[in-house]
Amino acid sequence: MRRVLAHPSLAIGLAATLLFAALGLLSLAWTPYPIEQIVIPRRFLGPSPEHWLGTDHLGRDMASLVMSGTLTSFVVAALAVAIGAGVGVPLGLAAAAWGGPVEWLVLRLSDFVFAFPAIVVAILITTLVGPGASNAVVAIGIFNIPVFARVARGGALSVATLDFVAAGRLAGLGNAAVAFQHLLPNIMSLLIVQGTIQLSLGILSEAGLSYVGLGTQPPDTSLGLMLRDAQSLFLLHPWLTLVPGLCIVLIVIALNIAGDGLRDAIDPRLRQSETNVTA
Amino acid sequence: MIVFALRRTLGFAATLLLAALAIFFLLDLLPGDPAQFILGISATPEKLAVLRTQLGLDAPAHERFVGWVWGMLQGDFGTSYTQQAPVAGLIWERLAVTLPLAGLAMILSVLVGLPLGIIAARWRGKGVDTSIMVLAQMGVAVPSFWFGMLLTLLFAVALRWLPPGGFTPWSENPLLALRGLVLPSIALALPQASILARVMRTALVDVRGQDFIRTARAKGLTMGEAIWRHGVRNALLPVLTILGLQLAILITGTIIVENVFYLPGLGRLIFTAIGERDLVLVRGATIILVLAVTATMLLTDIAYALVDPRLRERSPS
Amino acid sequence: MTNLMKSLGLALALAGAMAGTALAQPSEVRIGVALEPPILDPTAGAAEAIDIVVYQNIFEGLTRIDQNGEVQPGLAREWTISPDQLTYTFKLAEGVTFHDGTAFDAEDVKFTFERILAEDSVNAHKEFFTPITAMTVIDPLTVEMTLDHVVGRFLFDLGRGDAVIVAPESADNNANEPIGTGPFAFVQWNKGSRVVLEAYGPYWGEPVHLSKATYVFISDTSTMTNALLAGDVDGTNNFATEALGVFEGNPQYQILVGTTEGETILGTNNRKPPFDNLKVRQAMAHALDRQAIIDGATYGYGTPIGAPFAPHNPYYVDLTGTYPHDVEKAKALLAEAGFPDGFSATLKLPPVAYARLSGQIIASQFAEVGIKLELINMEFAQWLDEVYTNNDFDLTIISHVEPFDIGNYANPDYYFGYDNPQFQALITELNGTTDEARRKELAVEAQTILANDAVNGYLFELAQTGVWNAKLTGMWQNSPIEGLVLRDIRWTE
Amino acid sequence: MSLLEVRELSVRFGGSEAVSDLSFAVGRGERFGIVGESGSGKTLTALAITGLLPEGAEVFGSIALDGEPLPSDERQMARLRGKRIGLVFQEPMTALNPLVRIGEQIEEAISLNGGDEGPLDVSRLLQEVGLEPRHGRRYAHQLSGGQRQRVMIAMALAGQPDLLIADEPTSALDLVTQRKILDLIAEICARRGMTLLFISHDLKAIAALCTRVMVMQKGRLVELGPTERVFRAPEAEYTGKLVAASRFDIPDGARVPGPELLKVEGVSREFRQGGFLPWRGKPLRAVDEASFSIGTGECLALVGPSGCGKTTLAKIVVGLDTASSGGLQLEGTSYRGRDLPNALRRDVSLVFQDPFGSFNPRMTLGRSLMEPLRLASGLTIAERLERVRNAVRAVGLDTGMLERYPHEFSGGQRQRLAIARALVTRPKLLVLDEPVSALDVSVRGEVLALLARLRAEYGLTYLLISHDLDMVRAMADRVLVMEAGRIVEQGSPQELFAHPKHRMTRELVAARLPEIGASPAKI
Repeated sequence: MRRVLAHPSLAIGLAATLLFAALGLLSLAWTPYPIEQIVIPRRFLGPSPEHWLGTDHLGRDMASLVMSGTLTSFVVAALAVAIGAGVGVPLGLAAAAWGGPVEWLVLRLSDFVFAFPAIVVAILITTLVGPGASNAVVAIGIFNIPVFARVARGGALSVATLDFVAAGRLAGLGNAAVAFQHLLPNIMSLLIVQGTIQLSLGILSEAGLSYVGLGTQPPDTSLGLMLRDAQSLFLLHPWLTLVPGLCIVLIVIALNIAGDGLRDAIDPRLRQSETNVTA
Repeated sequence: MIVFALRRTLGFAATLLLAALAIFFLLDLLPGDPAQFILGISATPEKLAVLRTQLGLDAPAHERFVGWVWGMLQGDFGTSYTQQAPVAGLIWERLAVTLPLAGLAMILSVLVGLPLGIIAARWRGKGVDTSIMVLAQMGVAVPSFWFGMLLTLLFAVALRWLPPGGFTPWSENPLLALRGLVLPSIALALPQASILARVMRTALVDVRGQDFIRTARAKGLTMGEAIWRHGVRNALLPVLTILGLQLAILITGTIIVENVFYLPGLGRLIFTAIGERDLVLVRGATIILVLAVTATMLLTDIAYALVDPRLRERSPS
Repeated sequence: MTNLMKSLGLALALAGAMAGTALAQPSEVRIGVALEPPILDPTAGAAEAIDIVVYQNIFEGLTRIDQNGEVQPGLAREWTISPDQLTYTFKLAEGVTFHDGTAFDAEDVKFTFERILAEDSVNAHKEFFTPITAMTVIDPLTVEMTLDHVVGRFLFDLGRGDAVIVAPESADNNANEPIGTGPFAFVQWNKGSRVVLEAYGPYWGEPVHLSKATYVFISDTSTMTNALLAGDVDGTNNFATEALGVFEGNPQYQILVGTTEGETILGTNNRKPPFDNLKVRQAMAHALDRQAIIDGATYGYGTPIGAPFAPHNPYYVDLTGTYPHDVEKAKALLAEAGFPDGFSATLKLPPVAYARLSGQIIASQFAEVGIKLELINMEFAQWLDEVYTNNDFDLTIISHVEPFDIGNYANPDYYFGYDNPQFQALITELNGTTDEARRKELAVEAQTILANDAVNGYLFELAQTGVWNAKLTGMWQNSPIEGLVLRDIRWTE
Repeated sequence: MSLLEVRELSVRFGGSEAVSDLSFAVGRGERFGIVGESGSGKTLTALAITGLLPEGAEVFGSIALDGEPLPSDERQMARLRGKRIGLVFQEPMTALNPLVRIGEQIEEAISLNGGDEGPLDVSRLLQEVGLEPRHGRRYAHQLSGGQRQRVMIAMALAGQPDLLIADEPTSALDLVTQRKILDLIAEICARRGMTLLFISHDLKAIAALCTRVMVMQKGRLVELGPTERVFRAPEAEYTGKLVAASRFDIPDGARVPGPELLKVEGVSREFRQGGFLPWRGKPLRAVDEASFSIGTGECLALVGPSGCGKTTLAKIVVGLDTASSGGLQLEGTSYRGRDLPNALRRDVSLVFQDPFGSFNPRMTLGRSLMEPLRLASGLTIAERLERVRNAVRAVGLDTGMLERYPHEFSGGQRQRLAIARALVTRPKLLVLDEPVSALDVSVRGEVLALLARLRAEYGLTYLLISHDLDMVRAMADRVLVMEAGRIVEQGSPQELFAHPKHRMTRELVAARLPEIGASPAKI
């Protein structure tokens, strides 16, 4: 804990991120007003004591929407990172541990996924899996895989040349055991930092997908969806876009600052990770 | 160098083939078909059957795949179901918007991002450095369509300096076409410029600590001269990798900005074509996008090898 | 707070509009439309977006529908109908040429209808013209058609976009280079961006006021708002109701509120339990609060309907009182039907704003009576496949924009699957008579049956909310037929 | 009048003092040495003199060159540094700009500083440091460590400096190259009459090269005086310890080797040079038909310059790599490398050179030491724990260390733990790859003594890989000399050192620096 406080940017970033996350989690238990409650007569109200952040185009309470929207945005981004890491990291480790044709294939696969337009994948999943947050999670998740694969491979390659890996092989460990017992623990800090970056990108991608109508679908809500719904009312009720827009910006900044702080706190040498993420 | 280029081109071809296979068979999974879309509410089973044979939808999948790939090699991408026009022509019209847009955004982000990164590195830790870095944080955090909206409101609606959107073809009036791309490319360039500034700054700050900089100073150069003569070129290596990636992201990522500024780009073409289940158009457009992106990555790798002699002989990763 | 914002909007618009008009020459107009047509041949596609650009602008039919939905003479200046109402003889206009200079005569009319009735024809409404059994060219300016049974609305159907007259020389590539006889000729189509038309000099009818018309395709509402404010676009026929506020009370713009043929309904799958049970459908009808849906989904624009019939149609009867909004009665009916604590169902929604918004409102209204709805938003092609073709749905929301489409309820295979022989007999009789009084009587009876049977949840008639530059006039207020007729549009200053 | 005068020099890094009030003077033409272990502040002193201290360092005290204090303005200091002082650093691998050809980098040094005394050009400089003009067109990664160090010297000489500062110029090179570089520096300083400031932790190099020496410990001056006197009769107790540690005591008579344990027959290892296209370029033979055998209890040394294939051969013996042709036999079972069966892997273990890389930083030492016991499948957990504790005690460390992490220990302690890990499976053959070359001089003696004790106690057989002949003479019963993959000569250390037959052996013996404290043989 002492180390965390030693790095101001990590402290601020982490605090802000946790605040937003807590706000989101709270929405599961309690929100000032039920989210689905549509009361047309009380729509477009400005911020007031009853409605801290006013009401939207269907009369729903903005504060409650922001809380549950933050939760959905976080959950979508987090699950997408989980998919990215869950599939990407083993691929990256395999590429580093086995090398040769395995490495070649992993690289070609990540080139391919990277080149594929995100929107096409998102639409494909919408029609196959059905629209909604789950679609956004899978679409963004798929795009995290090559990122994590490359970061894991880059990190693992630099560790693979060290003697304790050879010692492991001497003790009869196979490629897989070497990868998980020796390579993975030593690139964890690299992955955690990359995780925060992909988390913030995930929130932005969810907003983008919702904007073109592929992300979260009503009656659930997400920050991206709120932004999209309010977009056409920009001139009449700019307040409706400012609230979700600012929330997204603040969360992403908080996550990025936490990511930078984490990087400096864990391992100053990792600062290159920003560059070798694309080794 | 030739072996290096050969290896990478082989990888490039493999990725393309993988892409063609995936695109074709994934898209085939989509429920609904163009015939239904064309006939819409008035579709009846007989009319659907007639239209399907006309469009050649009922041939077996592998046959259509081979036909498609063979056609592509000869430059014939087939005819669009819903628009009954050659796909190649449609794509070319849209590329004439997406590529210049991505290119302009790239140039903007380099012209803005790199100098800011160098300035921030030059006065490391000072006020200007922190403010640039905060700006960069903001730049990355703002959703592009929201930023696009703000730009349009300010420059197009209020100040009337630039058109709010739409695109007059190059052939008709290149100046107007260019004016139409200014706001969208700014919206696209903002996040990329921010990333570039951060990467440039980090690369330059790291290069200060390298041994060959100390050797250069030992030779009689001041720190500034050593960085300028030796540091910058080495710092460009990581920047070059990011540039290649960003161009790739830009090419595939214009769909949202195209929507905000109603530009007839390739992204929107794919989006509407999928909605209309015009799969032959979607396939053609997607493979072109994949081609553009993998070509960019190939060029970046080769450029990287040209700059860094270490990569030329050793078998590249 | 909001009025401050409104004045900001106003200020921006003022600044925008003043500079805007100075640029546009008085005889040109730029019209913003949401959907880009897939092709420009109205006889080979059903999409409304095609007719918006070409109907009565590039192409013309034998008859012409005016802004009140009445049949007017088109290329056929006058016609005589045989006493048994089976033979129609049309006298054609003289000196008419297609835009590529080729002459127009009876042969073209014969060719057009043979093309519609051909084996491989992809005409969207081929079934309206199947009754034609013979087409005879009497002389270059007269053509005779004989039907195998009396068709009450035959002259109206000839005025549709599907029946416009095409020439054999140019028919095949009308999809991308439309050649018609209309007052406007096709110039160019920049896919994904715009279509440009210009006045056709040697037009046979009264000359039009505009020299050039450009359709600009803008799907996003906020972008359309900006385009209007910046003067990049002079007007749009149907603007999203939620953003109308920006232009209300703004002297630079005028808002044309009219009606359309779009009956918006809560489509119910009558084949599937529990919706096959009349009591359940009645309970749902009582649960619906039409005015709240209109206020929420279309911001108050649109008229409630009690049956699937357009209010501006002379045969319309107001049946909204059949099942008034009554939560307690709805619960009681549900209990009687054997669902004391309600049931759950899916509501599949196509990608249109009014459907998505009213879907949410209806879901919350149904929740009050114990019906739990799961909203499933889907793409149009997917909606067509699952709901329209395979009938794999519980409830859906769609607007039937085709004129006089009450006949769909007589087709048992139609997606909501209503099979009432008594109603079917009534419709066949209606289609078979041309006598106005009798048709009105039958139409009223048809509407009452559908209202009482609560086949679907009848919500509201889609309003048409056009936003135009204040200095433009001649735009149609209502849209009784799919299309955006440019004929009368002109600048006042 | 002294060329360089340093008075009360202190260097502080945010609070902690790395160098504290150091005063010394270096006369013109003199060869002045600074000796001390890592962390003694010797490098910082050199950087302070040339104004190249890293950012964040505070400097106190005064430094004068030819009587004038060093200029405070960065540009003037840079020009003075380039013209008057030549600098050679320790790490040749990263000291050159990887993207620019060598010739251009030297050309830059010339254009900056040379030019006033006659035509100085790149090829003449290259020749002076023993390289050919064609090297000028190469890039840094295309040269060996020794060649890069020669390029550094050429660059330092471009401005005809009065003072050459060499900071550990040879510690990253193998013995033979090390000796050549030291000879080159001595010869150039003599020919050009340049003053030399030589910094090293290797007392023998200092003794061979310098006339006066300053001993530093933790940033303080411990002793200063003529090299011969300081090393023969050191006044400071710390200097005495250093002198003792750098001399290896020669063991009593060689033991009689037991029955044959390992047999290596005609082992070769080829590496395909061609990139993607196999037929391009002939394969490189790293090991060429090596054959020898080791008796139980024997300590056999494999000696040769870096790149002669000794490490590759060692990897094949322990089963980390596989021979392209030929085979090996361990206790009668034959194998070709990686196919060494697990049952036999228990009998062979390896101790690595770099103590800092041999332990997984994320694992406790206990777990790292338990890892090899995977091979001894029969043991219960308790037995394994006992084995690990015994091994740690055997290397003279306390078992409390098992719960802690590698970064909490010094180089010497880690190397002892590495040896403990190698012992834990009770191997018969222990392969030691440069076991002490990465350690500080003072610690080397202890580790070698430990290895000797373990061999006597447990009757272990050692295969020792090294380029340091003095260490080999102290440890090995028999020596094999390798060059370019082939074994060129073998025999007992005493025989080989007395009269080496093969050219390579002669070169190795000649490269040995004279013992310190004995007669001061200057080179």
